[in-house]
Amino acid sequence: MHIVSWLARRVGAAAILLWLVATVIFIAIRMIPGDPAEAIMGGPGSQASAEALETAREQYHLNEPILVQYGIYLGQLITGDLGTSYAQQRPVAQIMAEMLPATLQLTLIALVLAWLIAFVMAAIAARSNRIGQVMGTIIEVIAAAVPHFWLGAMLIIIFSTWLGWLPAVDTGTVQGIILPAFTLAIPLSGFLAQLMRDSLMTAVNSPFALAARARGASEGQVFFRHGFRHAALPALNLTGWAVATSISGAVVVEEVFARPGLGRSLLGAVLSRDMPMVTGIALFSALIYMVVMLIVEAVEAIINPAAARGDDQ
Amino acid sequence: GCGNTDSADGEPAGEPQSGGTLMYASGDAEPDCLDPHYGGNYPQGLIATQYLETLFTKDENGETIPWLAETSEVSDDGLTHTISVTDGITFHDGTELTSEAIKANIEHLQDPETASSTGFLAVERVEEVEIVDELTADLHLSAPDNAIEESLSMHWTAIQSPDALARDVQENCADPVGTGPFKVDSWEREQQINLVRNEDYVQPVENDRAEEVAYLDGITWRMIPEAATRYAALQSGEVHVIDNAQPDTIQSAEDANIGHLDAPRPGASNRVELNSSQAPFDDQLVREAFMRAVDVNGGIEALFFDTAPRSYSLLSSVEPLGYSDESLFTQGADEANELLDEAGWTERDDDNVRMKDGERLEIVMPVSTNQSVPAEQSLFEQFQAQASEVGFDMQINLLDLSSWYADLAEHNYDLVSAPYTKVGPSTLRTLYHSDSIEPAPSGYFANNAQVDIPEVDQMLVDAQETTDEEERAELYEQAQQRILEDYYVLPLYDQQNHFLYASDVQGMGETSAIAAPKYYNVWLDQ
Amino acid sequence: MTQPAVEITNLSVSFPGPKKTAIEAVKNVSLTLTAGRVLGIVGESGSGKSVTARSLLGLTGGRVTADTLNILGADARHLTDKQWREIRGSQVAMILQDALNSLDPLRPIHREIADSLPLNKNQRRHAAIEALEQVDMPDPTLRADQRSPQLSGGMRQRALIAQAMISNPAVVIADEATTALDTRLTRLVLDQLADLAAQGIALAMISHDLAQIAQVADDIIVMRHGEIVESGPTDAMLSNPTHAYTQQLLAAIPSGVPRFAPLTRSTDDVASFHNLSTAEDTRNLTGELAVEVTGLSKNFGDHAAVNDVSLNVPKGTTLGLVGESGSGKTTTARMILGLTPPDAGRVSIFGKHFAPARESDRADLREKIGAIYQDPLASFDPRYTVSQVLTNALSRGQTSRSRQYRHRVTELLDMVELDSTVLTRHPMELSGGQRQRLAIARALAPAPEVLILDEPVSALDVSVQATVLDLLDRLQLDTGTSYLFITHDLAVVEHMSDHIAVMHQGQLVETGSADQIINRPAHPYSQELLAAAPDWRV
Amino acid sequence: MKRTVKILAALFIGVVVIAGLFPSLLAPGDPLAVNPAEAFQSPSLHHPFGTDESGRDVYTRVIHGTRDSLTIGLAATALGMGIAIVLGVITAFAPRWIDSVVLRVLEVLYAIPTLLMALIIIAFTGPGTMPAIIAVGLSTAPGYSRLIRTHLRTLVNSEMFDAVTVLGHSTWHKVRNHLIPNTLSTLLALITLGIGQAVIWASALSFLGLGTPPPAPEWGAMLANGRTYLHLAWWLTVFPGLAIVTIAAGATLLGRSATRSTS
Ligand SMILES: Nc1ncnc2c1ncn2[C@@H]1O[C@H](COP(=O)(O)OP(=O)(O)OP(=O)(O)O)[C@@H](O)[C@H]1O
Ligand SMILES: Nc1ncnc2c1ncn2[C@@H]1O[C@H](COP(=O)(O)OP(=O)(O)OP(=O)(O)O)[C@@H](O)[C@H]1O
Ligand SMILES: [Mg+2]
Ligand SMILES: [Mg+2]
Repeated sequence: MHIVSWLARRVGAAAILLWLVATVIFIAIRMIPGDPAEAIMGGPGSQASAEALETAREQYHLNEPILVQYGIYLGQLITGDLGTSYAQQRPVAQIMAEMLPATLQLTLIALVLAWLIAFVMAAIAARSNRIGQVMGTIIEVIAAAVPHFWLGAMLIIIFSTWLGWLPAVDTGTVQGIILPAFTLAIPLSGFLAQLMRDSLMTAVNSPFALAARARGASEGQVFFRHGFRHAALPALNLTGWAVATSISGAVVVEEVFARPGLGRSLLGAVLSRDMPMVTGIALFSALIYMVVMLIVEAVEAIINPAAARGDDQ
Repeated sequence: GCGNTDSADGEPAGEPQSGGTLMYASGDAEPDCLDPHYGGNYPQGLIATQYLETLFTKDENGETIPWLAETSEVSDDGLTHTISVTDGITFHDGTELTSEAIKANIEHLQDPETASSTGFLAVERVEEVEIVDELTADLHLSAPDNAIEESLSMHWTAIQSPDALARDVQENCADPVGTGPFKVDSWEREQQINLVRNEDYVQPVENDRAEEVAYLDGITWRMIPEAATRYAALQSGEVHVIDNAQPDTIQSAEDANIGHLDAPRPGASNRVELNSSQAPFDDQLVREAFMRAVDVNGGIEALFFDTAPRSYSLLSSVEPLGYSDESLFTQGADEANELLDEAGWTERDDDNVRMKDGERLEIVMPVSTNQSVPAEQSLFEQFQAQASEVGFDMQINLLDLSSWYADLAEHNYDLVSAPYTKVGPSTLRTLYHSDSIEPAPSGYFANNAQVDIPEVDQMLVDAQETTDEEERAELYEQAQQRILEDYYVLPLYDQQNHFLYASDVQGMGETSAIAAPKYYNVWLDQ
Repeated sequence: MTQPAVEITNLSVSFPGPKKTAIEAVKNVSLTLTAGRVLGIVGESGSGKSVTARSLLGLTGGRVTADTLNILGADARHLTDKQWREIRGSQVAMILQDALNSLDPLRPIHREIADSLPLNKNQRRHAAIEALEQVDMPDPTLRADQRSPQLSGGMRQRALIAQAMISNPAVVIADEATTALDTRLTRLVLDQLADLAAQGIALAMISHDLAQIAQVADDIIVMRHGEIVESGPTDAMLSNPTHAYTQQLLAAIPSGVPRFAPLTRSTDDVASFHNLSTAEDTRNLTGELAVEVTGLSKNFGDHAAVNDVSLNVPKGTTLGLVGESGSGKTTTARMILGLTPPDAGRVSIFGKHFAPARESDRADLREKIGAIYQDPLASFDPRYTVSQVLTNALSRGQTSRSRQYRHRVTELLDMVELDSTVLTRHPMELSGGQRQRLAIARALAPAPEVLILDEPVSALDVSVQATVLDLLDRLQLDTGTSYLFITHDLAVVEHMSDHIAVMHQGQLVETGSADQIINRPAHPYSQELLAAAPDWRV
Repeated sequence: MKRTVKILAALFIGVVVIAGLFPSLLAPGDPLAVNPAEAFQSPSLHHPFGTDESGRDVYTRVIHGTRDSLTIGLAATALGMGIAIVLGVITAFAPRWIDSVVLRVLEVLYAIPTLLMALIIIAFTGPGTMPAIIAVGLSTAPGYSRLIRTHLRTLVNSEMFDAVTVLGHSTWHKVRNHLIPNTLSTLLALITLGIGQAVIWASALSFLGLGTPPPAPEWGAMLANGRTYLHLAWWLTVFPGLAIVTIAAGATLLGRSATRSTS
């Protein structure tokens, strides 16, 4: 099996998945009781005028038979047309293109941070005694149990209000992203560390680690040559999930730290029932998830080619 | 106009310096459109004050004075208003300000395409604008309107370049073109709006400024909805000015060497209106009972930290014609109980809620989370708890703006707090004339208390049409007195408009007619 | 002779046990390793072989005491960690017990082999490839860049030998270097180890298989419970073992032992079978076919795992099925048991059609056929105790607690010689031999007439294996059960089978009587297989 | 060590259960009673967690909030698990094509992050307690069904199952004796782990103003309320947050030890 056919198969599967997501959303919108045009315009509260509703009907081809609507909808999706946000009166795709970099920057930095924190936590816990291990578990679990919105508030109080070290909002500078990134990273790192520590422990106590010691390797070498890879693998496996969680978290973190981004746009869209925007973001996050999964699989294949070939389920 | 400022450090400001960009953090939702003609809400007015100017404005004493207008005359029958604009003013796009602009702007407001609401109502009585000469235009009215200058002092009717108005609505939204000391440079949606200094600015009225242009290089206008975050940003020096300041932070600002500008909005006071069109508040006794049951003063004291003096008036404290009567609103649970007994709500159910003819004493209050700040929501929660003690079952529905409008439109409310900002006492006609029960095409109606008293209607119309100042004041007072005494409205406090600013911001204090701070004279002490 | 490379006297190693006790894993062990000679260390599982070996590298993790611990002239009792690291790999190399897991599955082989060499990256890779060439690794350049999961067991074992050799150590310790391998590969590896000794390296070889050790070792020490019970030159030890335990070990080797002759001798620890004192075949065979398999085939994807296999098991007899790893033995067994639907072919039990069929159609035939697997633990519900496992089996799943079956449960335990104290324990808490007995007891619950045994003793020690094999023999004599006995161990299959079938790449290459296949194999593959088998008696 | 852990776990469950069922035993006051004169009192003996902006006792509210928060967490988990069990069983046992269809759909749902999905659902239903339960329940279901499916598949394909098949046990007996009991313990652990997360998600919704509305003492709603006064009254933010962390971490630790003891 070759890279090309592998890629083709995966991309194909992802496309099917996206098509399904789009279909589910299409059906869902039409299942809302009442006038779909009104739903698109923000629900009964929006006080949309008769003309506005008619425009919406035109724009979304609601006067056509349902299958024709579906066809048009899919056609637009393929060309990247996600509709127009009624609240902002701009193409959804354009809004998302503007919001994406900020969210991506935040989630990526948070992801890297989470990995680092998790690895350090796991490494310290793995090398300490029983009490240290128990403490490690408790810290990990607590980290994983902290809600973003609370953590964000606490960090603002401590580092911004009390100590005055870091800005409470994103100022476009490096300092500005520190608190949001940590807020997003810490709970995630709790999850990752739990996983990493388990595999790290298994790795440094495994026969191949003993073999390395028997070859004269020092503890440090055992740790970095063997432990790290094995700890990384399950964590990597979770990256798809982690990215998804980070996007969830970004909704809250962007709100607390007043950062622009997809999450905040979504929240605004939900509050104003801006359906085109909501569905656009839903589709988009599914796309991101699938792209991330593709990348993860590729990276996994590099770290562990055998598993990648064998595991097809 | 001018608000009350407590200067940041109390020291006299030094020599003004030019330069620097002011970072502004707003707690309002980001405007959909930077042209305040479109829709017309307060946040739009707040920012438009920086780049648009109005024909009239208010001075420190609350008197209406010309601004872009040079002169203004009313015909004897009150049906023609002649306005001439100041010569030598140019728009940001380089075009000259002429009488053509008056015509273009009023027509723009009246054009359904513009989807104007506030501005539309303000110029409702203008039937036609006739160009007299290059600088002069006649406004022909359908009925006399002594509020027209006040209406034209609001930024929702601000004057924009006719060329710019000719563009597509969305285009104008993103880049409105006015004559103000700043202009819109760029709008990074959901991030910030960048304003830069208008280097060709000429102030239309006499002034003692050495240089005509603003001191600031520009203003960066950001949206930080989280109140705590906004304050933290101010504290840490990332922003210079914040609006919608929380009462508790206003109070602690003094210790933190932070300046405070209190600029109560004109028009209506912040009040709770009781829906008199349906049970149980169709009964004046019940309305009074509710008002006596709740502890407004205690709540305001705890929640607003002395930043919001209690109001006993329908109008803002900045309105000279406001009438207030403290004696009507004393609190007392016993009186409330007596009133309810008298009104026939004598039975009680298992939850201790009063009943009458098998009906429970239920009242519903939809609260808009976009319009009621947290402290206000807490105040209503307190009302809820206090009203329950005398036997009301009060339900609070926290809603987004559109659902809130929907509930009002469907008369699905017994109490509501709806802000209304307008310059001048004619606000009263908008709010309490029975015509305002009739919904506008948009579905919104302003008379939420559903006051329907023919005498009051007459007083309000007469008051707006008379040319006699004294008669006007007299009529407005009578109308207000009647509405208050019949317990349609529970006044709370002025519409809050608090700004906090860092100690390096100098010259804060001037505001426009709608109480929006102006930054023309503001400079940064760098 | 030169001075010994390693000299140890009175070595003891202890580990901290539960409740502040110490576990004495090794007690007063003395041994010497000499250049060019091979020392074999034999003993059952847990006897302390590996710990002894690891103490030569300072890697026991326990408390080590010794009167002498001389490694290449250095007194190793007081070495620092750094000094130890200088010895490890470069002077004393070790091939660890668990070959399949001793290479990091995530790193290329060449790195695992050569990462301790003081060379640059490229040179290290070349050195690794060279070392792989020396151990006859096929296609060393390709293999060097692969990771261990892509290598077969034999390749991994060779990679480990290469790894041990790469720094030209003076001492090599090979711990169970052949456990995971089939006969042919075992032979290959043993030959390579013997080569090392010929090159002048001092070699210690550890195994639980006395037959293998006997092939290469010059001297042997026998360990039990952490102590040396007997030591001496190989020939003397084999021909004239003095200690009862050594005798027992020798007796437990099944190869060449006639059918039904007991492999266990009476000692204090091992259960005795008085009724088995004779090696007499008391069966009366009718020739009726218990299992009849015709033309079974199974493909996984485009890989033919089993291809047109036909075989018969006459009632009361044992058919041994041998073949190297991956030859399709398990797949065949699963098809016979009706667990995997065959692509083609059919299975009959006592003349009645059994597979392929719907489960409900063969429900009554189910009680005639039972099975026992290599890993009994995985086949028990982890929530059940021994008593529940058996009750559940006896009641055909109706209950797992009823007292009604108590009597039968005790009978089954007796039959497999398990003490009734295990009744309340979970399978997890049993020893390997006990687990396998429990598996047998469970399989016997419905009184089956056919047992399919898939590698039932591969995971067991020789002596434990001997008891299980004896048990199976006795059952066959007592109950006339027919066995399909799958194994890769020729000695076991020779001892247990009436007939033997040889499988190779999914096909049955040869079937015949045990005697014929062992002594006169006809098919070249069978010949190759047998030639590789170790036989210490020659 | 093990004993202390068990005692701590029992204590934790005990306090949570009492707080959830009989909050008045721990906090006799009325969580809704306002008293503007006592607003913003910092923690003291009289008000161990201080008072909020309406003079309500935060300790009383946190204790009484256990029921609201936990009920939402439990209900959401129950909903999610219910759906997940049905889907998991379908995918594990139904014919291949049904399995693959359901699996695809699950993958679709799984592809949308939890909170995002909850928000999307709320965009359809509007905010409130019930919508929050539905949103959190629905959005956690895909993850659970995958786990359940894998678990069932592993069980069905295990040697243990083969062994009882060979012994001739009927399908019903296999399901009753082995499948259900072995799945239950896994489910229990999953549910325990899930409740903690569900409480977090639900409180996140309340925090965003989309879940339980005030003045109910739901923790997320209390936090949303308290963050306004972050600079003035830290206790309004700290204590409800600690309650969430305690429940979530406690549930996780319990769930983990449950997983350990079953494997
Ligand atoms: N790190 C350790 N901690 C505690 N006990 C240990 C440790 N390593 C070994 N032991 C114990 O020491 C004893 C001897 O173990 P060892 O590995 O040397 O046995 P072995 O003879 O190699 O057995 P096998 O044939 O199974 O490999 C066993 O009882 C084992 O449980
Ligand atoms: N479920 C399966 N899916 C795909 N391939 C399989 C499956 N089961 C077995 N195989 C393949 O079929 C071939 C025969 O496997 P089988 O397990 O029968 O061999 P075996 O002779 O029992 O080997 P061993 O001695 O290692 O147990 C192997 O190549 C194996 O990889
Ligand atoms: Mg060993
Ligand atoms: Mg097999």
